Amino acid sequence: MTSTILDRDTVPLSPPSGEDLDRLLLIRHFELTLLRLFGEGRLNGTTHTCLGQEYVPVALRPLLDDDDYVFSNHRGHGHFLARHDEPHGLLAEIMGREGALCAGVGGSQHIYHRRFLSTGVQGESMPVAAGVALSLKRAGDGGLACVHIGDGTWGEGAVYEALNLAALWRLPLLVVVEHNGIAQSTPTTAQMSGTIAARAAAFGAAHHRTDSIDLNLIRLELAEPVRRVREEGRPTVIEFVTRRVGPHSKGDDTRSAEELTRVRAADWYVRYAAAFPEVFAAADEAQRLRMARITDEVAARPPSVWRAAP
Amino acid sequence: MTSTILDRDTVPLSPPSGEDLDRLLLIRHFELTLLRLFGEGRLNGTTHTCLGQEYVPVALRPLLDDDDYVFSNHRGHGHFLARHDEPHGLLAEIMGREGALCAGVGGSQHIYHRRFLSTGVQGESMPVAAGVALSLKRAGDGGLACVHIGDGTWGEGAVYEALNLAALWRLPLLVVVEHNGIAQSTPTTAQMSGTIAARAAAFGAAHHRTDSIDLNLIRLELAEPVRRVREEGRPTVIEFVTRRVGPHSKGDDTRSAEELTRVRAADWYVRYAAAFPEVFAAADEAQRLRMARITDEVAARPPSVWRAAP
Amino acid sequence: MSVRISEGTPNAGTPATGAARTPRMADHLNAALHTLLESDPRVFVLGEDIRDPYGGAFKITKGLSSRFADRVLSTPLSEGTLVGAGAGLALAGEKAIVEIMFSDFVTLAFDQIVNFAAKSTTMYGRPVPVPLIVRCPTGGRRGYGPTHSQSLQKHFVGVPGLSLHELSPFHHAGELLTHLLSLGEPCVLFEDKVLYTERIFRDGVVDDLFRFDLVGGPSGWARVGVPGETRYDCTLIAPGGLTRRALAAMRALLIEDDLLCRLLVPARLYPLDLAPILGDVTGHVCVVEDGTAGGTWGAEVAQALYPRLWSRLTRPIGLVSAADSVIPTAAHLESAVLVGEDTIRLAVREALS
Amino acid sequence: MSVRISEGTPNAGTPATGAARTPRMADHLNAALHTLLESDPRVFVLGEDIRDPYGGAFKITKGLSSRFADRVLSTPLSEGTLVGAGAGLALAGEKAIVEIMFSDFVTLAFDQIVNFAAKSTTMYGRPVPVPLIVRCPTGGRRGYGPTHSQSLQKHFVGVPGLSLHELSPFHHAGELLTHLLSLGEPCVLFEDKVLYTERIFRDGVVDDLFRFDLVGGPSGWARVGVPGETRYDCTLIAPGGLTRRALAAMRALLIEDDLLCRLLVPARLYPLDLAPILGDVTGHVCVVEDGTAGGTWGAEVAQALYPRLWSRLTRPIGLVSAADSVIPTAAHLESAVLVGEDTIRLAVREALS
Ligand SMILES: Cc1ncc(C[n+]2csc(CCOP(=O)(O)OP(=O)(O)O)c2C)c(N)n1
Ligand SMILES: Cc1ncc(C[n+]2csc(CCOP(=O)(O)OP(=O)(O)O)c2C)c(N)n1
Ligand SMILES: [Mg+2]
Ligand SMILES: [Mg+2]
Repeated sequence: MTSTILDRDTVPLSPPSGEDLDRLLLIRHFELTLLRLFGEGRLNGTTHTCLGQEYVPVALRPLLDDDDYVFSNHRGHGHFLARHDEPHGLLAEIMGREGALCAGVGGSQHIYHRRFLSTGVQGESMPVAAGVALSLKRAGDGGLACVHIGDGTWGEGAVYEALNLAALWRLPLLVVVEHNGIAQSTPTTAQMSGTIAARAAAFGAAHHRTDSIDLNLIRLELAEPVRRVREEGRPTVIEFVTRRVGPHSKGDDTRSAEELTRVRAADWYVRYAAAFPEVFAAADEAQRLRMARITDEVAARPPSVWRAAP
Repeated sequence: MTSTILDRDTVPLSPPSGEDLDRLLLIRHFELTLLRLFGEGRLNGTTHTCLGQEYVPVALRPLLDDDDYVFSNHRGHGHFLARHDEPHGLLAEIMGREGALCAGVGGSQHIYHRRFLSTGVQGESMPVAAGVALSLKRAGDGGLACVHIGDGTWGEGAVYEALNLAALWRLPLLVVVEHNGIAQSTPTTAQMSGTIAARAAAFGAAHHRTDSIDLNLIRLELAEPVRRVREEGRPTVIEFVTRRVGPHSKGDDTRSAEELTRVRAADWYVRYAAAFPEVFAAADEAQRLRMARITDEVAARPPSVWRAAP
Repeated sequence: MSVRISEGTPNAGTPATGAARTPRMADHLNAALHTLLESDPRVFVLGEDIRDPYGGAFKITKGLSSRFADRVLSTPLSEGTLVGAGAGLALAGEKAIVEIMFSDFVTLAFDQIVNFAAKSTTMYGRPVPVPLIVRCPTGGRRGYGPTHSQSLQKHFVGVPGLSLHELSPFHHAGELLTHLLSLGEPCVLFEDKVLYTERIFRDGVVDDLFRFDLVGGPSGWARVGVPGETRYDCTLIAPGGLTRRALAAMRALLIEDDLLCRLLVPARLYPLDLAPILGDVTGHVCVVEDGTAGGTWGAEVAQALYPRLWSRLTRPIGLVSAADSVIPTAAHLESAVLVGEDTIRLAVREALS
Repeated sequence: MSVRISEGTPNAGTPATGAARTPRMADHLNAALHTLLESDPRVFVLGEDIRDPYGGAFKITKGLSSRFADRVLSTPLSEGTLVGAGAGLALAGEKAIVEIMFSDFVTLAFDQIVNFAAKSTTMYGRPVPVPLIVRCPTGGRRGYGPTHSQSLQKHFVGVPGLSLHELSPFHHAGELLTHLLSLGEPCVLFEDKVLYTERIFRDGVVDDLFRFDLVGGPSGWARVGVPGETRYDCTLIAPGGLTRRALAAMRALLIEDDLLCRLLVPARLYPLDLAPILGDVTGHVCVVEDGTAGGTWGAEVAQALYPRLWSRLTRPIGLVSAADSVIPTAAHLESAVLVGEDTIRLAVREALS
């Protein structure tokens, strides 16, 4: 099944729940905080923020169960925070402080917490998720394995090998593609021939494309495809047409000013703020403050201890 | 472009040229000889004969130029002999005798001779051929890189990575798929979801499918697609619906008796023999004798010497 | 398709007496897999062409899919993905054994093994169990040519979180597999293809000259020597695939050159556990392996032994490996490149002359 | 987008005088690539995000695509295929330099390198030229975490037909690249990511204490020592990425511990050519590297040195490497695992105490 929803940038947004708005804005302020901390020289290493894409995992939130596995990638803070309201643990992980999710060993890109797992090699999670999905299928409880990948990651052969396997074995694998039109610095047109829809179809996977940023609408659209993943073991690719509003990692955005203006105008943050100015402003301020408190608190902690060091 | 020709097993064959018939039968007898030599314990190692698929490279013969590169795989004797009338050199290679194409180092699966190159790791040639095609494109002489792969080899991610690259860069890459419905022991249905046509399309490659065994007809069908590979840098997948009449390597055929009967009835050898009994019988006998002479001659040679041994 | 298991019933765990004919390694390993799948419903086996009636390129998985249809799965030609899927199964609480048809193709799974399966055990700050065995039919001497004959052990030495093992005719395959799955970390298990066709040893008996015993547990060492002897002119250290060639060399060295050798065969190649055999290393030390020269497993053994044996060593540790060369197809060229019984004998004789 | 090359014009090959500020490695290497592409129309450069204005994750390819648009190509995320395509270019008569964005991902190209590019040079029975350089930005100390910080040199040691190299601040990058492309065999070139930010050395000058010279050609050895001294308490052997840490350790050892060290840095890590420096190895020998413990490059150096130095050695060769561990992200955890100047100093001091 392939369906395409036309561009909705101009369609009015439905009102988000307070919980949804909070989650969206928590992620936004989490990411902004990271960039600020880097700018101040208080973080080392690297990070990839999901600015502009926060709504993707938030939209998926109620569609996923606790027992589902979620595989995330380099741009995974939003994926994590949408699933687990543990910004302290995540920030501590990135800052290498006590209370870190993975003792500071994994850092931004390598998180394993309950059934959430991220890693930094693009495409590598797809075969792993297929294996997990095989186990879930055998358990027969309707669980699924959800993998987040970007458009650029469709360059990796592992994606196709895993899709093939999942379709052959009818595995409950949900591939969520955040198609933001760019991979690091390379536009999708320079790295992907054909379309994601056609690629899914070619491997016998269902495909659903949405360019909505409206959480409620997205959930309506996706409920049925996700149900079929669970109940029919039908591997499915969900393609979000989205935008990366920030740099790839830190300060490495080489897109033109026009391009950035275009991208920023479509930011969910701008559009929700315009559509629901009062509730938005209040929620925004609340999450900004929450994040500021979290940051102060975590920054004051001692360095993490790696108890399981080999 | 995707076009499908319906099954032609019942359509009368057009008369083959004497040269074509000789080449087909040379390959047939070459392969039969190998199986016989193995049976007699006169060959060691392994081999994969192309029994039933000989007509594929013979059909392609006039469509390829001397300056084109041909990448072959484990089942490559026919690919080689269709291009180079050097059965002595190939047999010597497989028997490890003087005059071997590659000093006996490569053996059945690893041949490099002029612009023909085979290797034994499935799918590995696809990226290499893309690189060669990039060089050919830059030279601008209309050369192409042709890669033979089997249906099973579409399990390897390298195939997709290379197709993607070739389509993006508009490389003169011709992928010839010998879809014989099986990979070693596993039927295509158990290892490929979706279709080859859809996979080609998904990567922006043209696709042409033929299930003819009629050399003249195949050439008519393929002339235009091959021209477009050269002139437009249009990566193209040509899918031959074909049949493996022999074992995967030696004596390891686990297909049912019915399946084998069906497959053998469609063998070009049987059908050409029935359609042109006299010329066929004469050519058959001639090539059988030629191959017997070659075998005696090569078998009498001393072991190969590897002058370039490291 | 009936199940053919040469060790009798799949449960047959009791070794035959020394005098009886022991099973061939292929059947022994096959029986071990039958037992494992039967006794542990969490064990999966994945690989190319492993299902019946084919039962795998080397028939090691024969009969398994007929008995355990939903846990023994033939995969497409996707080495990276079949290993990755094994790791996924392992993460999800199952235990996975995956077969790479020819170990040469494990190169296609290098990322999944090194960057995912091995790292996952520690990079999340706490121990994460990944019970996964990557089975790798290995080695030359069958004329399969450059891309189907390699011994790639050395490329996997020193990956944090990964251990390397090799089948030997001394170690019990079933105990080894069970042990590896209990480690909670991915293991690469090399299996010499020629060894498949050879009979295993039992009850401490090798032949008329040599006896063996086992120390250090299921992945420990087999110690082969002449009964009653404790001081040897030379100690050979070699993975299981070398056993027959080493034994033949030892016999010739003893009978024709009057040199007494002992052979030590670890099932676990890495990490090296030298403690159980350190006292058994006497005389000249020579590490023998099938991989090509350079960056060898033997170099790792040697660097671990030098400091420990420093005061005892009278000459440098010897390393015997295949030549620094691709492995040619033709038998006469192949044998010139690979380690044979003569290569070993010559190396020992030269060192001791 | 204007081309920024810090060595002045791309042609600037003449080294600055010792006193002048030398360029940083990133600019030096970038200039070398400019010169190479300009002087040889057969050279291609492929890699992820290497085109302008981005110019590569580490900016090493900056400006190249603006000048040589059809030979400097950004690829999709397909490490295996970009290396394979490089090998294809090389087979077809071109010369290819491919960049793996982080060397950690070279695992995805392991098959193309080991089973195709390297083997093709010999497995067809005659020498087949495959002029291909796989550039690998390598190493930790930048907080990139377990999958972006590794030093995987050891896994490529001992592949027939493959040579391994590493950038150093002593060797001229342009001469090295030209030399590697002339070998006709694939080369993996490791490039320490921190070294990119450091200045190269020229004219034999290291600092106030140390001087260097080069022996053995463009991929030979840099010999660093104190002018006038020929007998050293310790000889350190290390790849280029270790240079600064080794120098700092040597300074502290000299000034605070009164121990005189020399440093030998090969540009070619494998095959090892020890001949040019065998006479320079005095005192305790210690091999230092960034890879994790076990199966190290250092073990290979040691096994090559033991027989050659047997009569001179008074203690076992020392090996210093990172811990047997994934490389954690947090700075305080990372530095506990990696080799630092202190690790080297301590190792030398302990061996000599
Ligand atoms: C195998 C691999 N190759 C390259 C990289 C470096 N890298 C990290 S993110 C990225 C771009 C990914 O693009 P896309 O999949 O579109 O995700 P996005 O960054 O747009 O979210 C690259 C090249 C990597 N992490 N892994
Ligand atoms: C990477 C790799 N995996 C596995 C093999 C072993 N193998 C050789 S041929 C073959 C089946 C190939 O099937 P297909 O591509 O359909 O070609 P066919 O044999 O039918 O001509 C397999 C599994 C191999 N040579 N390379
Ligand atoms: Mg993207
Ligand atoms: Mg096939």
